[in-house]
Amino acid sequence: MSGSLRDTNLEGWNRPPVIVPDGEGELLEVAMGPHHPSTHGVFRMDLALDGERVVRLKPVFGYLHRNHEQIGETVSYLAMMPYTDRLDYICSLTNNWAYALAVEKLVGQAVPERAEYIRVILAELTRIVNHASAIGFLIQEMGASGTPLMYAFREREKILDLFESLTGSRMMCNYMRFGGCRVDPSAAWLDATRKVVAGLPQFAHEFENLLMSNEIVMARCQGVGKLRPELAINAGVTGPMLRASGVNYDIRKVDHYGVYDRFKFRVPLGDHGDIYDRYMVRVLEIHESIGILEQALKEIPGGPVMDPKAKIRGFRPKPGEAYGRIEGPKGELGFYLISDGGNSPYRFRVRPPSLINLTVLEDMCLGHNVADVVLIFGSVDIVLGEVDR
Amino acid sequence: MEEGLKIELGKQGVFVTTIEELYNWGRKNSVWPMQFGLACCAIEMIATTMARYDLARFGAEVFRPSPRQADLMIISGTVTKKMAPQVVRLYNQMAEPRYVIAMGACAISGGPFKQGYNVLKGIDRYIPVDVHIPGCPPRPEALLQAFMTLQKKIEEQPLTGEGRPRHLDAEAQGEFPVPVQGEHDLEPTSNKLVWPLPVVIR
Amino acid sequence: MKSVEEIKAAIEAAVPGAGVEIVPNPSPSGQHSLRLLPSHAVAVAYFLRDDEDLGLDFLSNLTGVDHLDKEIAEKVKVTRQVTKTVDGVEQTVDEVVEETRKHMEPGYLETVYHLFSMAKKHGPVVLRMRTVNRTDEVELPSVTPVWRSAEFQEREVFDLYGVVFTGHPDLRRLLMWPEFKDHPMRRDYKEPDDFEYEPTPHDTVLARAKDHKAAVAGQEGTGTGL
Amino acid sequence: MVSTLDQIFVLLKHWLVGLLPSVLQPAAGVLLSVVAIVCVFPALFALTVLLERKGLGRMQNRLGPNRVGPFGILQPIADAIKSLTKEDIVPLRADALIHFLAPLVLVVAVFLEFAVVPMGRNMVLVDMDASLLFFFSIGASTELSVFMAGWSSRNKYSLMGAMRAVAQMISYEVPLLMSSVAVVMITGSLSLVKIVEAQNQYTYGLPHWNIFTPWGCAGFVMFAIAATAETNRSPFDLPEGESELVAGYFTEYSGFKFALFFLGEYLGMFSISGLGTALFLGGWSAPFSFLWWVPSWIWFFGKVMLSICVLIWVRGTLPRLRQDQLMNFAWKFVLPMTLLNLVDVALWRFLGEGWLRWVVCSAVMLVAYVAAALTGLRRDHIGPRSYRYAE
Repeated sequence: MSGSLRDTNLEGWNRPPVIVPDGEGELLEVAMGPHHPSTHGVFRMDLALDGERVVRLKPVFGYLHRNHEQIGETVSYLAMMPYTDRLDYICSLTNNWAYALAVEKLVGQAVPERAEYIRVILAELTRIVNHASAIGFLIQEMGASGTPLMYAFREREKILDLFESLTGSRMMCNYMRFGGCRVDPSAAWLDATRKVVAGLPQFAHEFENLLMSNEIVMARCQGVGKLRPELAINAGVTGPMLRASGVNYDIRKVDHYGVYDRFKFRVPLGDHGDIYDRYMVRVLEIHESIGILEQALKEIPGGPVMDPKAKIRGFRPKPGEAYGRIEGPKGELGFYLISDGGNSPYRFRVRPPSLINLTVLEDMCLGHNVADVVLIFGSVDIVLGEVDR
Repeated sequence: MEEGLKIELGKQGVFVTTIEELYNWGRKNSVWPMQFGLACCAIEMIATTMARYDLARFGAEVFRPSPRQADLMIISGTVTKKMAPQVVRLYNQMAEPRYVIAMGACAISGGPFKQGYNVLKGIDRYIPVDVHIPGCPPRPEALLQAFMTLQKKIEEQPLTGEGRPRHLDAEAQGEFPVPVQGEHDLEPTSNKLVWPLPVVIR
Repeated sequence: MKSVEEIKAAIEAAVPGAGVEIVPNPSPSGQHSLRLLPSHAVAVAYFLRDDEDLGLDFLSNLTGVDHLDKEIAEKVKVTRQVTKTVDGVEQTVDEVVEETRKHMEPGYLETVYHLFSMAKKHGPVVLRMRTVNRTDEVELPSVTPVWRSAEFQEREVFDLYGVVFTGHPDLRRLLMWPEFKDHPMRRDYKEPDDFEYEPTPHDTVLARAKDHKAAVAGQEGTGTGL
Repeated sequence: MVSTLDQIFVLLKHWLVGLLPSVLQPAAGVLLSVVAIVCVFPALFALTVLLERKGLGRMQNRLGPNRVGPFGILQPIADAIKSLTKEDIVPLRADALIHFLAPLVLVVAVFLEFAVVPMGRNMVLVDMDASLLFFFSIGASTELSVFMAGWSSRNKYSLMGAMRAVAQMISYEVPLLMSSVAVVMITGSLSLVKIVEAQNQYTYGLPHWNIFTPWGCAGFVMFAIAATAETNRSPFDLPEGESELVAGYFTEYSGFKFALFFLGEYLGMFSISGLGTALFLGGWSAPFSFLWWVPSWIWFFGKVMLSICVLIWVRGTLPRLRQDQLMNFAWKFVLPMTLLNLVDVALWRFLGEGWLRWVVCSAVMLVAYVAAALTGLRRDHIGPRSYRYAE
């Protein structure tokens, strides 16, 4: 565990380094975004370039600021659930879970065992979808004409079919409820899921091979965009990006939320904290997720999926507050709720992993090439809906 | 064009009509979208180009990142007030003939985020939209349907007279005013020429 | 993991005059919080991060909360001297009268911090801080030098709530455009009149549409309708 | 009969020219060849674009264009109609003249390259003694056009794309030349026609193509790498790297001018494939002596299309390199290897006929490449990694 803060005595140790440009010429100032092929949406970086080297980088946010927090304070608790789908629109089900968890903490609501298993299954499927498309996008950004992305989306479609047959929607599932899940999956659905999960290891190995044996991928990713563990912790970086820097912190293991303590799985850690480690950690996490899925699908108990005592109509929590968090595919996704006894929260706050992981973007990019900036940015794995909310 | 009219025109000059058909056929079958994603719908847009749905069948997989070379702008997602000037600017940068598909509820009207202070209530306030697709997000099939609708629309466009495409109309507006981000809101809040306030009689 | 009371004691031992106050949380989550004085907050933050036992090296969440000016009506028992005629004789008698008094409790902006420890794997420890009022004295010390993760979140709170963080290296608006003047997450923020036709308006939308109609009629007198 | 078929285009040309008065005949002959080139290669371009889109589609588990005409064959025509009629935008601040000239310079230069490429027996527009030199000197002007495009657009992405392109193309011009010089050393002529004829011999029915020698094989690989970089194809497509520079040097081009750039890029691929074919793959000669009866031009175009297919395949699979890696690769690997190739060729000639030169030359190349691969990877600390787990 390298979480020590050994150089904290130095003033400004956690600030971005200062890069002095060579020569005397003018710096080329480029606004990368908000419309740029590889900013994953409408993100903007104001770069100052010395030749191709990045001397200054200022991220500009807000191009997709959709006022989730304000809407959360005006609509009822339940009506906010579909909005959480649209936060991180690649993994809507983990967002559902995080929000449901926060509300359940706020009101002290228990969840039936079967519902917990279903949540785990759906969350791990979502994690696979997210990681696979993240890797696909990486190689797309390296200029491989989208072939790996096609293969990632091929698996994604299989999983989305499962989501659709269970929840009725491909992307915006709106599935979890306070105290359980909306519908009970049929045995046929579970069988279909088992079949899809049985095909996943082959796909994961395919992606692992792609990263492990391609010299160009290795040459471009290894040693680029390094992040020190001390800085990663101090900057609040979470998720695969943190673990690639070698910090063992997985909220599934730390908080034991849901029924994660019943499953055997390991947390892969990287030693270098560069782009390559971030992607390899994701690939290895896909393997672990498949393991969790196999266990969960084997052990899933019967019973109700909704706590019969759960209140649905006229849901008014007592005054108080709660912060609930889960290990989303991108990092720690938290919801902070203050209730004043009304039917909508007094304060609704999303702790977005994507935004906070971007804190260190400048530190990682300075001194590298423009081409590296695209990859480093991609390796943070963000979704703009969550960054700007 | 209907058959009888075609024969009638053929007596006067069959050449014009064939040019029109050939031209529209060319435009229709080579609509290159701009590589431009805004929000959730962008993921479905990507899914549409992927193996299962394959937009490439219509000759439209050439996603050009530069607006100069693109024919179609798919507004795939929520347009915020911070982003709206950039969207209009991108539209201005596109070369004629250009088309716009408003994909999803947000692009049409602000969708579920309509009540938000930073959400533009429909991109058709500033630029003309050719096809609207409802849905949140629309399925890839819906985007394909919209695409085919657009193709039909292009095919049926006469090159002269009323209803001719904007780029063949010398008086039509070519550049659309880019809204300015003011102290409280966008200024102006809509382009009156494109989006007149609806008059509803009750 | 120490309890909130123990943390309070530890802080007070380490930072004299810190003035920590426990804010109880009645909900089942039981996440009680500690209110810090802005003047000592940064010292406390350094202590919490670097302390051996606590080791709260991870600031997970930082957010603002807006509390409006509240009109508090309370019933007060007041003793008054009343002149009464008792048995034909005028006497001055003390009488207890119940009376509702109203006073304005000034609103304030609050920031909330959720701290965890990655090294010790415990948390959350919740901290809060208050500004003096909502209008002019809205300064709070920045914790960005202590935890880098506060950098963007403080900018966001500055943008949406208008809390000015002193000592922040680069305090600009995060989400809204730089020309924007308001703080939209404040509870008294009024949106610009951004009319949108709806076929079936109801509740607040209807009210807003009516406002809009009145405003437009006053300006132009044209028949733009609902 | 066989030789008639082989020479059908030559005979056709002579017949057509013979119809004219003798004063006009030389000029008409040249003009006819030019027209043929100007018609054939753009048609081939259309076919290749379709092949690329369908081929990439197949690699990616999808169908590719299939709605326009049977199997989508008319897709390029629709694209052409659209591109030619699309509005042409010249940015307000751009240098209008140079902005206009850049695509023209590219296309003209690329067409000129075809003048010296032998496309079949007796099928070459100009059979000059220094045709290889001519090819490279004309090829250098494509760099000029790219730079003109990037500079005149007044767009930052265009400028960066142009600077990348110039650096890359100049760097790879050197190994391209060096690997060709090896062939010149063996043949003793700069004329592409003579180079092809020298390879059109057979031993035991197998051809004397340069690629089937140790130095030729290595030289061909180096030539292929340099040629890919020279034509800005993936994995060396940095000047137009979509994910970084939007569209590189032609970001600001629309409509017809963009179509010209597109055309120029593909014609460049054809011409450089034609050169590679002539230098290493025996030009128009048949791969086996018993196939002598197949017309020579079929072999030439077959080989060119085969190399184009390989380029498409590479594009569909490989990600691109970074600028500094690209430069390192050119100057620290490709160039030394082509220089070594020259030494190897010299050895090959010096040792004369016999098995000894096969053994010696193969050993030299093998040792060099293995050593380079090992040291190169070790120096950069690049390789697969192992990962640890926390329970």
